[in-house]
Amino acid sequence: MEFSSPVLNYTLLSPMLILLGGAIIGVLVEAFMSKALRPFTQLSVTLGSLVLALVQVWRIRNEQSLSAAMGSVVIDGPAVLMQASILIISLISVLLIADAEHFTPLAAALPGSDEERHAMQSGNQVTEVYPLTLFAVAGMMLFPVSSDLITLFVALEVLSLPLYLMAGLSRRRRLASQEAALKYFLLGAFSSAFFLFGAAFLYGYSSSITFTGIRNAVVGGGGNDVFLLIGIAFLSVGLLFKVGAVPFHAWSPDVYQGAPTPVTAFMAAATKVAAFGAMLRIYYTVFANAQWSWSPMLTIIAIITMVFGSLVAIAQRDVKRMLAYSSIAHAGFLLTGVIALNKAGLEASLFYLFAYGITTVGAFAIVTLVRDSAGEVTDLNRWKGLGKRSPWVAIAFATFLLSFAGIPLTSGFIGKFSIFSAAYESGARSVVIAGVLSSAIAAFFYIRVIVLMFFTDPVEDGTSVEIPSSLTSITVIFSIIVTIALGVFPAPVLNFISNLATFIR
Amino acid sequence: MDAANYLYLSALLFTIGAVGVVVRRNAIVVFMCVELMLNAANLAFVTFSRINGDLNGQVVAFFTMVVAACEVVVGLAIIVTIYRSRRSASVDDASLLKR
Amino acid sequence: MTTSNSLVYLIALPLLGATILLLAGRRADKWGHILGTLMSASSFAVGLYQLSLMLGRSTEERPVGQKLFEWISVGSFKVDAGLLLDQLSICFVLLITGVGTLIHIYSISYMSHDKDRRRFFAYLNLFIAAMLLLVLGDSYLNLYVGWEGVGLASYLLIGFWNQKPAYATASKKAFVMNRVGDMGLSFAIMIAFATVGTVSFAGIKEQVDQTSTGALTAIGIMLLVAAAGKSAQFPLQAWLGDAMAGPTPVSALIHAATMVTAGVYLITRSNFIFDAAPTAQLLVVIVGAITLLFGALIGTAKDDIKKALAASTMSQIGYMTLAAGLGPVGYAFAIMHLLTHGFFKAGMFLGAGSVMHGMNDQVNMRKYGALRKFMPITFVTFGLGYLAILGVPPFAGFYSKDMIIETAFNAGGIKGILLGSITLLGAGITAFYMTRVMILTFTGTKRWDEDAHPHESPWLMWLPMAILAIGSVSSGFLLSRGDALVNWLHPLFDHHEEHEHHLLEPIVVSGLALTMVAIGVAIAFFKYSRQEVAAIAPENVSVLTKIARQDLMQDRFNEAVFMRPGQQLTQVLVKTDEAVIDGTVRGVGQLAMTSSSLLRGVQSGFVRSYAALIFVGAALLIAGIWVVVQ
Amino acid sequence: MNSLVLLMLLPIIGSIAVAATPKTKEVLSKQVALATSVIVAIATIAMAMNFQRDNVDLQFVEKYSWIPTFGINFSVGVDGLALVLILMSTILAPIVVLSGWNEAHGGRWSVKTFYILILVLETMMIGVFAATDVFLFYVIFEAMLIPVYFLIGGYGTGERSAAAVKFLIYSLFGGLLMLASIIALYVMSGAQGGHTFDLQALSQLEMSSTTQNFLFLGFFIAFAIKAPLWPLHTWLPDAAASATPGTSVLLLGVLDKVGTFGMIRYCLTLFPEASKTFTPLIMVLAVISIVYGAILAIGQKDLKRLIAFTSISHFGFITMGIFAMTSQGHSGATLYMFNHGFSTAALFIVGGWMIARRGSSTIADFGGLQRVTPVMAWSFFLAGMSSLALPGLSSFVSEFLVLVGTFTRYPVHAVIATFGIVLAALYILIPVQKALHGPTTPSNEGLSDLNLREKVAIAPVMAIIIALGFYPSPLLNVINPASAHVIAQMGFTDPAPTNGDK
Amino acid sequence: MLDLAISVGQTQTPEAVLFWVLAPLTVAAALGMLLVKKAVHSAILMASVMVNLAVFYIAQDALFLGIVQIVVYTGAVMMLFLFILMLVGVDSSDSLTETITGLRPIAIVAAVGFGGLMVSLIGRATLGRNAIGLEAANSLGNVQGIAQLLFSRYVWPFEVVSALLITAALGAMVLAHHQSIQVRPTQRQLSTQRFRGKSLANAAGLPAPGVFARHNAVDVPALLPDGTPAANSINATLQARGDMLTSGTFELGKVDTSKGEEK
Repeated sequence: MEFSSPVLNYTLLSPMLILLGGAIIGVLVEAFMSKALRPFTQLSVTLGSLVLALVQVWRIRNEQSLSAAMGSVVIDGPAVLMQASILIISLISVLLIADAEHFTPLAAALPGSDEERHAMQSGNQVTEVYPLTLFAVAGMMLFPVSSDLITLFVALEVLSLPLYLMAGLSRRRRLASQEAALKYFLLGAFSSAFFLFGAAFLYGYSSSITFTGIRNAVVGGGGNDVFLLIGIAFLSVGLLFKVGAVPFHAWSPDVYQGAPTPVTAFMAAATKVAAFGAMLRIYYTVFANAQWSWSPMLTIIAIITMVFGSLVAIAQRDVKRMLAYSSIAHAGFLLTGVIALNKAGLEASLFYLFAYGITTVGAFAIVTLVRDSAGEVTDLNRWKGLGKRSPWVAIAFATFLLSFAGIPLTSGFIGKFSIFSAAYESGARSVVIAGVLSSAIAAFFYIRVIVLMFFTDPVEDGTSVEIPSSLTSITVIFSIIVTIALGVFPAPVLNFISNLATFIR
Repeated sequence: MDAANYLYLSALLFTIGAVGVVVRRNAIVVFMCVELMLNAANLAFVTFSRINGDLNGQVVAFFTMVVAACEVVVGLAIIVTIYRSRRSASVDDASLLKR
Repeated sequence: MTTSNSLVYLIALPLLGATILLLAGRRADKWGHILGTLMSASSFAVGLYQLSLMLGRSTEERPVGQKLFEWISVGSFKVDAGLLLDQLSICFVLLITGVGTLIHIYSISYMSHDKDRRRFFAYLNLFIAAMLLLVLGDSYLNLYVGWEGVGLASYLLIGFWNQKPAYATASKKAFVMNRVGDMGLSFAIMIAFATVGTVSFAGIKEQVDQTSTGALTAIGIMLLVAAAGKSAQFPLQAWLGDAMAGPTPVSALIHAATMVTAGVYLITRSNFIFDAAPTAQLLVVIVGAITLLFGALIGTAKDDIKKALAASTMSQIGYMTLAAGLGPVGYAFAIMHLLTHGFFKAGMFLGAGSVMHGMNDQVNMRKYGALRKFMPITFVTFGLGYLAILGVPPFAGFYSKDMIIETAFNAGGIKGILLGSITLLGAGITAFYMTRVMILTFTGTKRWDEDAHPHESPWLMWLPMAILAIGSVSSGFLLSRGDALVNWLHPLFDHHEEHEHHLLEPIVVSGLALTMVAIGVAIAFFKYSRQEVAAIAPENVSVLTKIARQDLMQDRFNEAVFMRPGQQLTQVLVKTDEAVIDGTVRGVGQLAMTSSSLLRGVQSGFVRSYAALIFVGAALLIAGIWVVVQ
Repeated sequence: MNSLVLLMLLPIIGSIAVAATPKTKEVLSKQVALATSVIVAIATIAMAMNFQRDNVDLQFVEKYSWIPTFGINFSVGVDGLALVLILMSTILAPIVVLSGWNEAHGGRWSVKTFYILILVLETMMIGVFAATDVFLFYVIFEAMLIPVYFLIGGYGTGERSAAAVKFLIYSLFGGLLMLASIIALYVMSGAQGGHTFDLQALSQLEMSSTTQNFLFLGFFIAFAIKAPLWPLHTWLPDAAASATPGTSVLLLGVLDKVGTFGMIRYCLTLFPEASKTFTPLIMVLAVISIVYGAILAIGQKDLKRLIAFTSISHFGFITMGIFAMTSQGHSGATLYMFNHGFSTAALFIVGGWMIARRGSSTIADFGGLQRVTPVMAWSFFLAGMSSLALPGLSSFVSEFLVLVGTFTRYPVHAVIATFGIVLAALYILIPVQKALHGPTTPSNEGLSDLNLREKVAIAPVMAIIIALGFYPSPLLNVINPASAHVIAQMGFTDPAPTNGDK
Repeated sequence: MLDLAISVGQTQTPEAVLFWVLAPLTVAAALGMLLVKKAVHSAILMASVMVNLAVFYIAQDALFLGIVQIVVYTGAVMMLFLFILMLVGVDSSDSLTETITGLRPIAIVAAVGFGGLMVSLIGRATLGRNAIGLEAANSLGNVQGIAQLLFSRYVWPFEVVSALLITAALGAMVLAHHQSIQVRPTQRQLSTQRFRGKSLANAAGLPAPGVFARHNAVDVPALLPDGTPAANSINATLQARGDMLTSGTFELGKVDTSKGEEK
């Protein structure tokens, strides 16, 4: 057997390569640069890589290739859209991460120890988050464009491992943060075991680990489908875990709450895009012909997820937890896009993911602003009267909440509308009805927060709103603009998506 | 010898691993059980590789081992950190975040 | 039909007066009463002018109409704001504006101490306008506007002194009970439109022949309900007694002479319907008969002079209704009695007002006595009215009431005898209670309160009384001379069944009636003139008297049957709305909250239970597959 | 200027101008807001003059592509029905601004914000009636909730935030059901010749009767919540009791009309068959609303709640008129919408002044106002008379048309509904007696009568109430063709006179 | 039943023997992991499972994986586990009683259901093709075959895995590396500091906890000669945590015997 040297299409892979390269530069910076220079350098490197990658994604927007990396990566319209979404979301998330206030100066120090106190006083920063972020982004970029099970699995881990770590780096409430990391890690590993087991059965079923091979096996039939079904089920467990669908959601409230808020923002928004991106690709291309087998499963899960997320969010007393449950509910809504299994569904999902991601980052950006002397204040009771104290921040947060609730003239509405209509078009009426009803439930708690902010008198307890740093302001303002613009004039974005949203197989 | 027997074994090991994650309290043991599940998956891959007559399955298993190794590093680092803060490796003690 | 452009002024003038007086506010306090009176008088003048024009035309051309503008036009429902002045309406126009003007004049003096006199005149003008619209409207819907308009004016005037809660309540009661009647009118209009397709008098009249008796009966009954409400006929009579809360001129104008007779106008106006709907007509008669006695009986027990007169009004309108229910033969007599009654009852009310004026607004007749000497003019004018209502020849009532009694007897058969007897009996009772009023008020001993200084009223007050007294004396004769009114109205009514068979000769009837009157007077005389009258109403009286004093339990009945259950229903519904309907809504919210709290428990904080959740989820998926594969 | 879009832009421009005024100069903000709303009102009237009355087609049509991907257009246009309602909205707006000159002062936020919200709401009010694209309608329908929500919650009294939330949740729930129906329509349109939201095109869709029934319900429930129809009414009393009078006027006068407007424009047009199927049920609900609302109004102790319940009764009449499917009922219902706007406005505005002066909205706290504040008392009385549909005032014409129109097809319903007019007398006269009549209690002794501004504000309302009572033709002439068109499209003709089947 | 018997001759019977001997052992070891109290025992059992699996790999013509499994997985990864176990405390043992209500029954039901159903499903599976065996694929040698795939077809994931490795290293550094933020004083400096201080009271060292007190636990302060407690005899951390007892109860002659050992 002759060894044929591999051919990689570096142009198409360049966005990911840029990120990985940036990450490695970051690691080197960590190793060799003086502490004082690191924060700025790291930020520049990170932003630079992200922007460069984005430019690169833009340049390859019309490319289509199944063999970008020997068949491991597929680049097509949806891939470009997902990668672009991830990059944009990451960019504005990184602006939040740049605020040193959120991260422990020294992760190795015992919480409450002298060492930690000294580290804080010394103005130390864990600048390692930047390369970690870049690694995660690279993983997320790869996840939805993978076209074989190995790459998919590796990408899953590349995006997960940095997140596990980053979840544990919170400056305040260290114990909770470490706990979040532990939970995220253990459950993540647990679910990836399921994922892998499922992959094994798919391999057994199709005798191939490439998507094309599996798809051909699904189309071609032969034998019975037991292995296929097991494979789909377990692979789905892994994917559904990442998107936070019930009953695989349990990690998300705890992790969202415990992790540093910028990390929460990043993972809530970007991970969702990546995971749903991969799901869309897999279900739309690989399993499309086995729709009969997974559609009922996903339907039930989607319904449970929306209802559960919306319902439980009502009783939450912590902003971040509430947003976590809201994100669970949104995972349910997004699943309807997967169930739809038509072009409209794909377009709608892509739009929804982007819009939701931006809004989510914006919402968490606001959370980072509300603080007292001991750091962020996430107890909703202490958000009372925020509208009085700092109306603009409250208005911004209210806008994000209204978008989550799907009120017209916000991006959330267009997203919801398009995704539900796509699902309806495919005949999945039960999901649409459940979606509509749980939207009503969901509206309840979004409105409750608005009431809290605007219609309740402030309590004087030292809660104050930080004047946002210029970076955070950029994030918030950008998110607001996108949220409103996509609600009022979504046509250009929709058109753009519509032109690109076709999977190649 | 029926190759399916390996699959049965794999399924059993996977199940045992999953149960271990649920019932054991020591974080390290829990994590070991996850490793057991990964191993079970690997066994399935190897078995299917043999059934299918191609080596891709073995390559996956190989990747799994690498990935698992990385996971172990990160995981154990996290566990140690927690242990240092709490002087306890029990996952039940880490339950600040709830409801 | 002849058209005229000036009909609208009849209404517009008083309406203008009302508007000016209301909008001008206190600025108009000085001249408001004069303006009001002038407006009413000029309307009267226009009425007279119209009468002269009408007299100058041939019988067929006498009715004149005026279309003001298209009011409502939707699909086939077309109603113009149109006026119609015919032989019937002109009677009313003159009565309303004439008596109205007199009462305006009277009120200038009567209300001179009231700082809200201007407002009073505004209301009076408003009433005149509305009442004129009522009688001039050329369709039921136009009539309806006037109908409710007079209700509003009545409400405002009854409650003129609404700072007294009782008065305010009385006005509200009047309005609500009137609304019950109005509802009847609404029904009538709706049925008319649904069956006939039009709501104008002329339009319906044209199509009566093509319309089923059932429909006409329904319309007729509903019109009767309306009439009962407005004219205080059984069973909607209860408001009239309380309506005496208003200033006395109001009682004279609205609750004696004009508005309360609107029901009779309505029935007469709708003659073409009732003639074609015998059942409805019979009901009219029955209602009239019952009310006639009902009012009379109440009148015997009342010590409040105005309430006694009000009861009498009710009873007299009962006569009119009864007459109107007798069909073509009775309409004219109903109208005649209406006109004569307008004079004498208005006169008597004004007299009562004059008495009250002199007695510090005391209304209890038991506190009067021997006022003859102190108020001679009042005594005379009141006395003339008294004689008129008794039906003593040749006073007005003799002509009108006897005709009704006669016609009642002529209704034929048992019905005739029954009705005749009732009317006769009514005449007797009327004589009794009116005599009682006379005796208690003007003769006997002084039973005054200590601070009472009775005196004759100023000329502005007695002049109208005098004029009305002249009417009480002469109107009957004038109207019946040569069957003037009957002939005047004749073209309006359908006379296809003119087979008069006299059960009793007219002279016999008159004799009987006078006998009954004499008996009534005698009883009253013996009871009140020969014995000392207690200044405080005795308590040890017969059950009947007690019942009569309480208006024959009418309020008790309404209270027990409508008010109490209504209030309870309201309370229950308010609570139900709160507890059940809103409760359900809140319950749903609560359910969401509760289930939310429960489901939160899933998030126990233990990573192992989260893993268990995932594991169970995966197991369920496998179970699902297993089921599928089976 | 015959552009609806420009008309919609005007208030927005005004709101920007208000936003530009300095926070300290509250009066300036008010003046700008007032000027804007007056200009809008005048512009609307001018437009109405150019409306071709006998043309049943949509007029002043404008259409701009909005979201072509979904076939969504920003398309507006009016028929008689919409024109009348827009007219009502824009006339009410300056009145609300003027009458509520000081009502923003008790609010959570600045006076400026209040007027910005009002003006933004005005744009949406015009838009919601003018929209001819279902999606556009829905967007505005939902978006309107937000300013109202803040108006109630931010400037109201009492349990204002709870009431605002209740209002919002109720409305959102209904709106979401409608959204489901809209999605279904959209999908069906895609299957039958291209995605569109054009009302005209959607009304041509073919669908099974089951589908039609479900979709109808989606729309209808949303509208029934909005135009509170029993038993979906419980948000209204709370909202009205908590909102400022001005807000209540816009809420009950305009926003709730969107419900009844929607029934005609969307339920009947899009789902004629389903409308027929559900008519019996809806008629019963309407009758219940009439009687129930009236009885509950009688039982209320709070003035604002009372007015709210009277409105529930009135909305029952409107709904009944719509579904009676006769030209009288339909025109009457439309006219009723207009008239109710003004009579309720009068009640709320004057009631609001009374409450503001007395510092209490409990009816029993008033008494003898007629003596102390005659002009205010008279205004309230007249408003009350309008509410009980006294002939000669505008509501009478509409109420009677509804009753007559209903009677020809549904005599029993009409008869029961007519009992409402007796109840109406009670629910108006009881507060009139308690508040205006009777002895003046010491605490009411010092109340001041209406000032010039207030007189100027209420005068046009009263003028409209009286003028339209006697001369409704200008409006009816505009309404009739539109109503007749709808009735004809539904395949109904007015029942001919039966002559009692002789 | 899955018909996957590999009909490639000789290895068949020996493989079956091997399987039926080792498989029960493997399952037993795996079950043992769940049942033993001490974490370190679990680790040993885990290692044995891994070794058994390596044998199975080799038996299934996956020679390379078998070796890697032993060398890398068992040899390195498991050692890492053990290493950490030592760090955390080799004696640490779990109580096996379940503290979370209802979890155990759920776990058992789920496990039985999951396992049972899986076995049942695998039993039902058919592939519709024959098992092939790896003779052909391994014809150039197992390692060569894998290398071929790894370095051509799967070069991209192979490269990406490096990112994973860097991440792992970086992560471990972040969580474990103590940067020296302040210079620790040397013994000499400390000593000098003691004698140059304001007082020489502590020059000879601090009293140990419990000295002169009736109790010598670490949280009981020593008593000074005058009977007052010496706060500086207690570890600062304990003080900070508020775990220091008031020594009053343990002063000489003042022992409250009724309280006994209670803290």
